[in-house]
Amino acid sequence: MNYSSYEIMVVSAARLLRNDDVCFVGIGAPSAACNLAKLTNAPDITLIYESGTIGTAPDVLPLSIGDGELCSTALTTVSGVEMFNYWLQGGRITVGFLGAAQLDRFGNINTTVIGNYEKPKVRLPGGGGAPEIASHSKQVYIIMKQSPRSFVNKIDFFTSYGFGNGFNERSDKGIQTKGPQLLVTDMAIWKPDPTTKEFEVVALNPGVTREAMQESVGWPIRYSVTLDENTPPTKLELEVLRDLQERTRTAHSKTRNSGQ
Amino acid sequence: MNYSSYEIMVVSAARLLRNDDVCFVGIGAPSAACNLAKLTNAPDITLIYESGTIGTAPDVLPLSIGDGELCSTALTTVSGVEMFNYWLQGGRITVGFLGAAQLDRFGNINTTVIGNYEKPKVRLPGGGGAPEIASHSKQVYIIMKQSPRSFVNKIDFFTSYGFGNGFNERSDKGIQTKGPQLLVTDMAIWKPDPTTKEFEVVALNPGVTREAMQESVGWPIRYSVTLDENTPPTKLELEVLRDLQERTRTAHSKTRNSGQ
Amino acid sequence: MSKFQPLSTAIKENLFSGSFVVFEGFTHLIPYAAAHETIRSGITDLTLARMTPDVIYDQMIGMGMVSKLIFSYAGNPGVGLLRRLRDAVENDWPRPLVIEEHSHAAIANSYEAGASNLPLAILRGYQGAGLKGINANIKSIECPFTGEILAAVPALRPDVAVIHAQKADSKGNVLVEGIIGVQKQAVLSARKAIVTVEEIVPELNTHPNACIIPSWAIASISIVPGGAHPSYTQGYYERDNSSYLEWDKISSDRDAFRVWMQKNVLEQGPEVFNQRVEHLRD
Amino acid sequence: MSKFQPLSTAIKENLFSGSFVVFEGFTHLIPYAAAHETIRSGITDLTLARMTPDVIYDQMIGMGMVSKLIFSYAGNPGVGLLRRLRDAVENDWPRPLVIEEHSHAAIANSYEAGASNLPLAILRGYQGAGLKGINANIKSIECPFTGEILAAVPALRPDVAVIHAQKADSKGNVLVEGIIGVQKQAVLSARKAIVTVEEIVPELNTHPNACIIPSWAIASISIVPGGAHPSYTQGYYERDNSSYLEWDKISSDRDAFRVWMQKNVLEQGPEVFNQRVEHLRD
Repeated sequence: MNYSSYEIMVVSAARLLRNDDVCFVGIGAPSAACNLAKLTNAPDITLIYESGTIGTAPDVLPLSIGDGELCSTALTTVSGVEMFNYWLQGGRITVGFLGAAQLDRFGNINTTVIGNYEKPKVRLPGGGGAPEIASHSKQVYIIMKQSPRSFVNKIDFFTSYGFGNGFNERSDKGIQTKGPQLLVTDMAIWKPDPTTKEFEVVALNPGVTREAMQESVGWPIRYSVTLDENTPPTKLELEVLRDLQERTRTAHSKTRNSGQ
Repeated sequence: MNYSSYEIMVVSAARLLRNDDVCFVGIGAPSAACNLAKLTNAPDITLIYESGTIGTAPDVLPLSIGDGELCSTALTTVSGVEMFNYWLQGGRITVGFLGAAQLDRFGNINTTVIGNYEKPKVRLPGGGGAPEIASHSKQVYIIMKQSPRSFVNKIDFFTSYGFGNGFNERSDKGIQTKGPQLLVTDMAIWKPDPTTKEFEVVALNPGVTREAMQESVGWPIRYSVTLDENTPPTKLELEVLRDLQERTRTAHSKTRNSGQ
Repeated sequence: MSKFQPLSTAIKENLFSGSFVVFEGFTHLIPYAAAHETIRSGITDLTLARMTPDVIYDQMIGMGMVSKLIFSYAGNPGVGLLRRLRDAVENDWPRPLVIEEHSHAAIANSYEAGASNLPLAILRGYQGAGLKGINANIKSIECPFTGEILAAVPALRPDVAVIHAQKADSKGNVLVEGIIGVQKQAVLSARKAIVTVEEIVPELNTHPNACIIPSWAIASISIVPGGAHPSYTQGYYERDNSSYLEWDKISSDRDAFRVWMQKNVLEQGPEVFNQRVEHLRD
Repeated sequence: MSKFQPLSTAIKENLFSGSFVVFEGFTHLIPYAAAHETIRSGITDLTLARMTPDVIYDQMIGMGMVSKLIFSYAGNPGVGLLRRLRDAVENDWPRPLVIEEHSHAAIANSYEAGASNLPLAILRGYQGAGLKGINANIKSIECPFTGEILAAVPALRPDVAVIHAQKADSKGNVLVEGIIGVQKQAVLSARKAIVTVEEIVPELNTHPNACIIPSWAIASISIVPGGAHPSYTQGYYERDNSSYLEWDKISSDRDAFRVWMQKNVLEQGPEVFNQRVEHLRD
């Protein structure tokens, strides 16, 4: 079956989730991956959205972090204070998902500004929950498309800390969680080198060349000595994902014709 | 109508409560006074028990601070953390009620130990919510029977702070609330002198002599220059109070014949 | 106590130029009607705070009413960036905007500290993060038991908190349910609270541990059905996603923005919200 | 995951001599059955904490199982003093008891700090109060914004938290409702949580913002109808006040205490609680 680079990205992330994971889910690809996992390989996975909804099982993908669907399918919905204190800082999250406007090779993330903080070229939304998702989740998974604008040699602002300059800098700062352990893109799967903490490619998606990879990344890419080819999405995975997306489109198109 | 010294104590306290008061209520006489007020002169008064029940209107007096009746008649019931942080420390309580094992002339309270802390003669229950009720309620009202054992010249332990050694000691400590503003006993009504902060008698209950007063109090009593006689309970006040207590007796006697 | 007031009265009597105001709501129950009434009131130089400044703050910033913004995530929820906010930060249009930026965890805790009448909140936050370096209001304390250095942020104590909720009972006690965000904390952190509700009911009749704000902690309540549109009110109407998508276009152009605000906000009143949600009711 | 276990297994697999354990509940939902099972298990040298140590802690202290108690109010609720605790503190009988004493506000915040994985809690507490002078675990911090000195207390991080709740669903998610005290905080502050419930239901079917503890935050659940007797379980049975009054007499004499414990605790099992509440059911 044919599949898009977005589909293999979502499927690859979903496969790595487990029944006993407690995921702090962001909107977009992380949400698609987590809900796909719930519908396939990890039916008992716990999904938490930072709007306070714990144990959600939305029938369609949410448009925002706080859709009503998330609350009505949740086990319980708690206040923002409780969410960040008891559940995130409390160390209950096994996997926190993050995206980025800019990402560097050590998993440091910028979603704050392009350019100078005081006089930015582009003012981005800011960190939101991310600075503490990055430090309190037991592991961080990053899902994002590769591009030279976003996979950069040096990020403009440290919104969320990954491994800093690598090696033991993270643990030396007293951060006790593992940090970014997985980077899933539209082209490859990356994991940090155990020593240097630099992301290296552990699997290339079928048909992706090293040349194409380097064109989309702003630093010299390292490849694992055990480099693999990523397994394409199965028919079942694709069907479930496409069903989910179709249901989502249908549901959300209902509210598209208002006139304010 | 005849009345007991307990009844005039409860009635006197109830009279001083107002519709816009938000009371942090303790079990026993404070609970009787607050609920009497709600049934007579202050129907819109807000009663809060430290078990987390906000806006209660129990039909019978609770046996404990956390009776089911308090919850089922409450506007809402919150966690212990929220109760102490948002509602008490948050400055939302207008009147906090306190009782004491020992009380001194400056409204300092001991409910911790009789004797030495390390090797006490009597180990009392301790402060519970009282240390912060004393400092965070806008005013503190104390209701208790006079006796030489409890109205002492020097308390054995400062469980809850009133005015310390008097004068401006309280405000000098940075405590911004008014502290003990009223002491209602089975014999008299006391208020702090505006300057020295020593409790002085502002009204004697009918029939109470200065001699009897002094026998029940361990320090030389001061009387207000405008000393009054307290107004006896009205027929209505007594009827409502006795009804409430009768309802309470009936309700609680139901659960008295269990065999564990 | 006249808790129940027309929205215009509630805003006029409580919000003033120079006020520190928070309009809270986390994607759900955004107090649009109250924000629009504030825009119509003509006040200016507001300091605003919110975890998730979204379209209403974009609108107020674009209208030049805001001098300072305290926030943690400024986005059009599910859509993208806030273009009026960008224009203010990047180009000082229509006026410069001072920003004080935090993380969600810090702002949530700042409200909690305010509600608890504490001067500060502490959290294990901002570890390795850049905000620590550029926000002077992110300081630290040392734990006297473990020696650990923790982040400290000042409590938020706004003059006024504004929220939208499902309903009030006849005495003015308010029920908020579903995604409750930091609304209770925001209300209790503020000197005064203004609440808009979908309806008044005789009794709230809900769960003993539901999120209820007692009447005596609220300054003013206004009945504004649909008052959260185009966000949603759980149990009443759905989110109007098309409006969020449209906002991305409207807000991308200064003139289009002003024309739209004139027609849809300045020349309207709170009563229009009921019509706007008609097709979105469950 | 075998969350559902007989109570004896739950206690045996999770509580050990020397453990730091909290049995929480604020007058409501006191985990009597679990405490009695703990007494039967024969473990000792426990450190216990609780806002309101009541009859169950009096019983454990009288049985000599407790080496240290952290608390804020030690009383027989609505009745008076705890006589076994008094005997331990005043006369070292049956063994000396180390006490660490706080206020309610401090203990509540200590649990919250534990649940939030912070090393300390801060509060404006103990102002002018004597506990500050005798408890080395009451320290202070200076607010870096205002200079105010605030009280600081260490987080509570027990090995095990034990609570009683109304019900669990078939997956092991637990609903606590009514007077909820600090149960959620206690559970989340602990490394492991043991819960006894009145019943298992297919679905909890409750309010979106009810106090629910997810299955994955709980180590073990046991079905013990009546397990809170003689305290009460809202919606199931009333408080058995006579038992509290009787306890005042039983506990006033060392021999009477031991005889009563032998007969009513050591020679019984969790199944006896269902009979004890029969006449108290709504």
